[in-house]
Amino acid sequence: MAVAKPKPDARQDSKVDPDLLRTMYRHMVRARVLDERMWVLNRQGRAPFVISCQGHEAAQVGMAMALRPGYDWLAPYYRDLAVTLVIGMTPRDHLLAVLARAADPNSGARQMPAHYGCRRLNIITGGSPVATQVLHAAGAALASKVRGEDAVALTSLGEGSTSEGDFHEGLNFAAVHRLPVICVVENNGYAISVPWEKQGAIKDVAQRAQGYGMPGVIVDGTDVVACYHAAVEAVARGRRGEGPTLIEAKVARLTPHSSDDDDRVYRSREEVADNKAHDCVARFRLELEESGVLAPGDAAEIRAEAMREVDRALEEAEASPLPSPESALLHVYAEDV
Amino acid sequence: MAVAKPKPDARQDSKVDPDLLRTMYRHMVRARVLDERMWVLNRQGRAPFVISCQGHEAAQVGMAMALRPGYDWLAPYYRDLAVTLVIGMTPRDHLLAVLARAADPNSGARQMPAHYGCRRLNIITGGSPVATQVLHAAGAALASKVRGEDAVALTSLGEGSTSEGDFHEGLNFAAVHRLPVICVVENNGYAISVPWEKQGAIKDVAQRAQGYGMPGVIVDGTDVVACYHAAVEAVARGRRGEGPTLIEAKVARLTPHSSDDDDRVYRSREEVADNKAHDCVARFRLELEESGVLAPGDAAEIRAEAMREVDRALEEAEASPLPSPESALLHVYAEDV
Amino acid sequence: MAVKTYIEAIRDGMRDEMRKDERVIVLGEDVGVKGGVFKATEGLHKEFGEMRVIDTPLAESGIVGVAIGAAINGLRPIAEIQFQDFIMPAVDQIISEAAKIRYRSNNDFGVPMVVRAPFGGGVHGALYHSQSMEAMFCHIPGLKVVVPSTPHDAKGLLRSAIRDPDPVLYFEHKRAYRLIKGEVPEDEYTEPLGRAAVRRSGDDIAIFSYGLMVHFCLEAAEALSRDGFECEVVDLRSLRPLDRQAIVDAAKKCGKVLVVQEANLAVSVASEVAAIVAEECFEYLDAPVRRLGGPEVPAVPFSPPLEEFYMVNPAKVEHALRELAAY
Amino acid sequence: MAVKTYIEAIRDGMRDEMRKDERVIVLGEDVGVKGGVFKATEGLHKEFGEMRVIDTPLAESGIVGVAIGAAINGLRPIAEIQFQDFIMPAVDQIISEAAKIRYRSNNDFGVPMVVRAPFGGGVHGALYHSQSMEAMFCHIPGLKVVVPSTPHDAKGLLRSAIRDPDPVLYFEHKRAYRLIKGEVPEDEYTEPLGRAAVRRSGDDIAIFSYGLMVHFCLEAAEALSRDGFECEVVDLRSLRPLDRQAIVDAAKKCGKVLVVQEANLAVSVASEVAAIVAEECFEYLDAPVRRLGGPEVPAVPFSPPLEEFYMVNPAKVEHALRELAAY
Ligand SMILES: Cc1ncc(C[n+]2csc(CCOP(=O)(O)OP(=O)(O)O)c2C)c(N)n1
Ligand SMILES: Cc1ncc(C[n+]2csc(CCOP(=O)(O)OP(=O)(O)O)c2C)c(N)n1
Ligand SMILES: [Mg+2]
Ligand SMILES: [Mg+2]
Repeated sequence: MAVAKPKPDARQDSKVDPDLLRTMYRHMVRARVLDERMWVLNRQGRAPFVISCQGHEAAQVGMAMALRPGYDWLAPYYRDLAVTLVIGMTPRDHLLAVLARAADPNSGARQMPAHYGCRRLNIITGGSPVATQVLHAAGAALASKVRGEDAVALTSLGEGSTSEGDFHEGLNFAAVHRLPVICVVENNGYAISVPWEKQGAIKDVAQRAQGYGMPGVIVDGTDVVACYHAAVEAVARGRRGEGPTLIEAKVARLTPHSSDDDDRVYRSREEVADNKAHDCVARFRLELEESGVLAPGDAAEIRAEAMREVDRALEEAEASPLPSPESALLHVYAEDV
Repeated sequence: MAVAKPKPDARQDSKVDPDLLRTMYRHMVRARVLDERMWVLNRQGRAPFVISCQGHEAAQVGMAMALRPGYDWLAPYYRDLAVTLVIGMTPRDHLLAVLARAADPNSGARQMPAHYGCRRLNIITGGSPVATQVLHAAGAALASKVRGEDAVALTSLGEGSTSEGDFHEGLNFAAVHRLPVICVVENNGYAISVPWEKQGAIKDVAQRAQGYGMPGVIVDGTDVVACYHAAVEAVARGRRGEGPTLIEAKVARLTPHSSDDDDRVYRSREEVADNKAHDCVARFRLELEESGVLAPGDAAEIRAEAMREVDRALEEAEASPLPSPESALLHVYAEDV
Repeated sequence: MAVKTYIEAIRDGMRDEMRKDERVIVLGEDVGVKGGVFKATEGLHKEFGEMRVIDTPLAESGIVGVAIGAAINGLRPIAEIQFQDFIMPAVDQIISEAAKIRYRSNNDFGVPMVVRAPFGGGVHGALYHSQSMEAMFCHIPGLKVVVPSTPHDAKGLLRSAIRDPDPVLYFEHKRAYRLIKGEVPEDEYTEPLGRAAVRRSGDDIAIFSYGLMVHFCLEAAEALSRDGFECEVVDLRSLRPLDRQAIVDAAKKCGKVLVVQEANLAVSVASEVAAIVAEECFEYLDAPVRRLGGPEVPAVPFSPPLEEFYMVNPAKVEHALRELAAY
Repeated sequence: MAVKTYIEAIRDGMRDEMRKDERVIVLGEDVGVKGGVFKATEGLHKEFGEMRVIDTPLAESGIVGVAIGAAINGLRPIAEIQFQDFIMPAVDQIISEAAKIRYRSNNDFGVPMVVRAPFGGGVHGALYHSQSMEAMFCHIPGLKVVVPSTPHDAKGLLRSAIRDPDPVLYFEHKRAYRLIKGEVPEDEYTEPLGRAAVRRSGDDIAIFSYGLMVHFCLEAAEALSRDGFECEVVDLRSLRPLDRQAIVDAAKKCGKVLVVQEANLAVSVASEVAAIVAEECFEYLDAPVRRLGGPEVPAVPFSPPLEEFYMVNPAKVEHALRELAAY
């Protein structure tokens, strides 16, 4: 159960098909472009609230691509924009939420943006209380197991949220019942303003796995391929009925906690600049261009394509109506129609 | 932070004064005799509820004797009869509770027996919900630290109760703030009927310590001297400001869960017999007689003395009045007098 | 018809539904080999195996949270909380999650889950094995709360709860488990959620109650009947939603109202019933709406004189009725 | 007198008490360097240091449980729950522990702790940053629940809460933080727990409310005053215990009663107020007791048309008052 450090040769020994690499890059760029657009809308006063995946894209895309969309289950958290895009949600879906339109598939604009959910894609609706979803993932995995299916359930949360009792109860239950749960901790070092040192007296979140008897894997969350490999292994383990895995992805939060936060009071500009210098999207682009997976101009075209998609999505979202006031009364119970 | 196995030479390298050994034995016998008497009262229909420390005495006496009564803090659980006796409560105190008399110092007979509490001795009142007391111990330790005192807080619970979120939140808080908390898990292998394998996918409860960044120590909970040494070390660590320690004491539950439980449906008679064969009180008596710490006849006299004390205590408790009905309305708030 | 105890009816209800629908599972502390501390799940582990009757770790938020996830992924979990007193660690999963999942997902997801828990005092259970904590859940939109008072309803309401597409809290009075017996049909009947039942009719005083207290109310009503006062006894059964119509009808018919519950009164089910009557029956009332419940202390104390003082009993109900009758 | 905002008064109250009594500490998520997500604790970390202003791990049961232990060992903790919506994981520590510790120990122990939490909607906070969850705590003997509506009361009631020997839940309306301003005395005044305050006197309709809603009620009362209807506006302030006398006096004086709250009505504070009036003012009432609150849906939805539909506002209060006046 020792914490598995990422193999230095991870990149070499992993023959990843160039098309797959390009797809990964496309997903990361798409998420980044969409996320950036949401901030623009916020600054323009057209979106009251934005919370960002910027800096987490590599981890999110790598993990999500190890899953079978619509078959495996997800209980993500508010930063997982890129996860939802990989699984099949669209920029339009999320811009509908950001603009609080009735057609928002996550919640019909009942929840704040970034509270993801989509029955069709087995993305379990999330609320705001952190860590509760870890138990929902365990329950979903239990149901699959009871039916004899080999679907896995991936849940994610921030490192700060591992301090909650539900994290403990969820991983413990999953371990005792050897459930196919993959718990991804996206460790960006902060819970709003509270640094990791004030959340746990351990160096790595992955160490928490040892209290539950499951592997605790640490990956460089800015390395999409490493994240992908870690998830593929955890998913395979789950499908084989060997139980859950905790994966800690070390990432950087490139923005303040949310559009309501000002991080200047609690972290230095140097730190923020340093994070930006290690931006996972830029890093992956460089790697792909060096290795020739991306030809000159490809990256620019991929970004332009994402821009066009987001532009279209925004137009559609803006043209879409707000919910009617009385609809606030619907769907408290199944019989309310 | 590897789990520290008890040193085989633990007994040798620990020069324990014979008087101290005799005191330990006296405490164990006193608790056992009192506990047995409570079961008699229950069978006679004079005590509606009994929950037992039988099989846990060595762990409880060893741990409690490492503390400074009235200075250090305790947040014990319902099995800790022997702990409370070592710290300064009396058989009379507990028989008043068992017989639901107004003079019960734990709760004025408002709670079931075995819900310990005594302000004078810094034994924090306990309710029935398990594991909540771990947080109270952390809070008490925090207060001592804020005032610059070197008092420690010892809390105990069963292995099953480590599945609760409050266990996680309590140890994590204590570790982050390097609080002088000693958390003793009395692992008797069962949570009522549920065996340890269904509580955790790990061999030893002590492993949970690794998720918090604190030492996780395993001791033979039927070896009072080993428990004493483990606690002395943890207490010293706490007083030095080096933070909390988790101690797992492997014990045997010699009775059913409580007087309401029938354990025949979930554990074999062989297992029960085997546990009785390794009774910690009998074992310690043998050791002390072999090593000459107890002379022939001493043990019998110690038991007789305990019997006399319990007889007296029972007479006094029975002579003591029940609470008046209207007193049920008192002490909801401080101003109710 | 077979005569069953209240707890037998609950056990039968679970067994029947588990035989009929393999999506139904039971999970909780000691529900497996031991069959539960009250034996409510006795025999289920043997018949359905440990895949469907699951001894969980000792963690209530975990039990309910896992049940929610399992329900979302197609099962029909029955989560047992060993004592209602110990539901508190699960309140976040019940109120923040289960109750809000349909609403927050705009009807995309639902949580067909039942949470069973024994409540109530009079069993020497003291502060933490005697509470009646239904009130806080009855405030929460998205939850349904049911409390049966007879073996017939225990089975019929449990069937409906298990088949309901939304989360239902099903609270069982632990003192009724073996005390209350009654006829239970063999057939696959159900009792609807959301409907009260008139247990006795009269037109002098309307009594609203639920759980074990219904039986105390009937006893007291008989005593008054001997003096010619006829009470209507309405068993609320469903505490969320309340059967507003049944409450208003009985209150208007009688003009005098007594609400009886075991729990303390402040901000409780009795408060809501009294408020409904005050709002909707103003012109029909001949006396102030009267509430009878436990005292405003944290819970039922252990020592017999204290417990007796705390508990509502038939004599206290009768006393309250006579005061109302004399008004 | 200095004019302060509601949140400034709260911050000043904490700072003053911390200067006066070194047993007072503050703990919670982001309360330290950041000064809280609403800045309620801004400056405290700098002035009192991290021993007394503690950024805790992200764990609400932990925050409250640690505060209980610290209070038992001589401190006077102020625990901040970042949003009242997130108090749910701490319900077991609040209800099973804090509320019962004095009673269960027969007065041997007490828990002098304050739990502060921002509540209320109208801030685009959606389901989990808008709730008004006071009702469930107001049912619980052993707890005190306070909701200030003015800067003056915010400081005076907070002082009393910090000095109180028992656990006090102190709920702050987050929309009032910067919206509501008022004069706050420089001296060390306190406001008593358990007492309502009459904000406007009249004898046609008695309005009972608390928190931000009190201001909406006053606005609506002015509108009716122009037509010659004078409303008495009673700010409940203390939701547990309720000021029974103040409620009965105003209800008897006016004969018509409207209870206004932001939360949904079922089994709520408004239910209890209505029940008290129905019990004690029967012969004085000229109309049914009326309640106005949020709809029976799980929480405040996000999209502006939905949020607006959900929220109580002065116009809705005025409409309810005119109906009552016309009765
Ligand atoms: C139970 C609960 N408590 C508090 C909050 C408020 N809150 C929202 S996000 C957050 C910090 C989460 O930090 P982390 O888990 O590290 O995730 P990150 O945002 O850094 O990705 C807090 C305290 C909440 N949403 N739920
Ligand atoms: C929160 C909570 N849930 C359930 C219970 C019921 N209960 C009382 S003791 C117990 C088992 C505890 O087992 P363990 O922690 O191993 O302690 P042991 O009794 O074996 O010493 C249970 C489930 C409780 N008291 N509190
Ligand atoms: Mg983080
Ligand atoms: Mg045990």
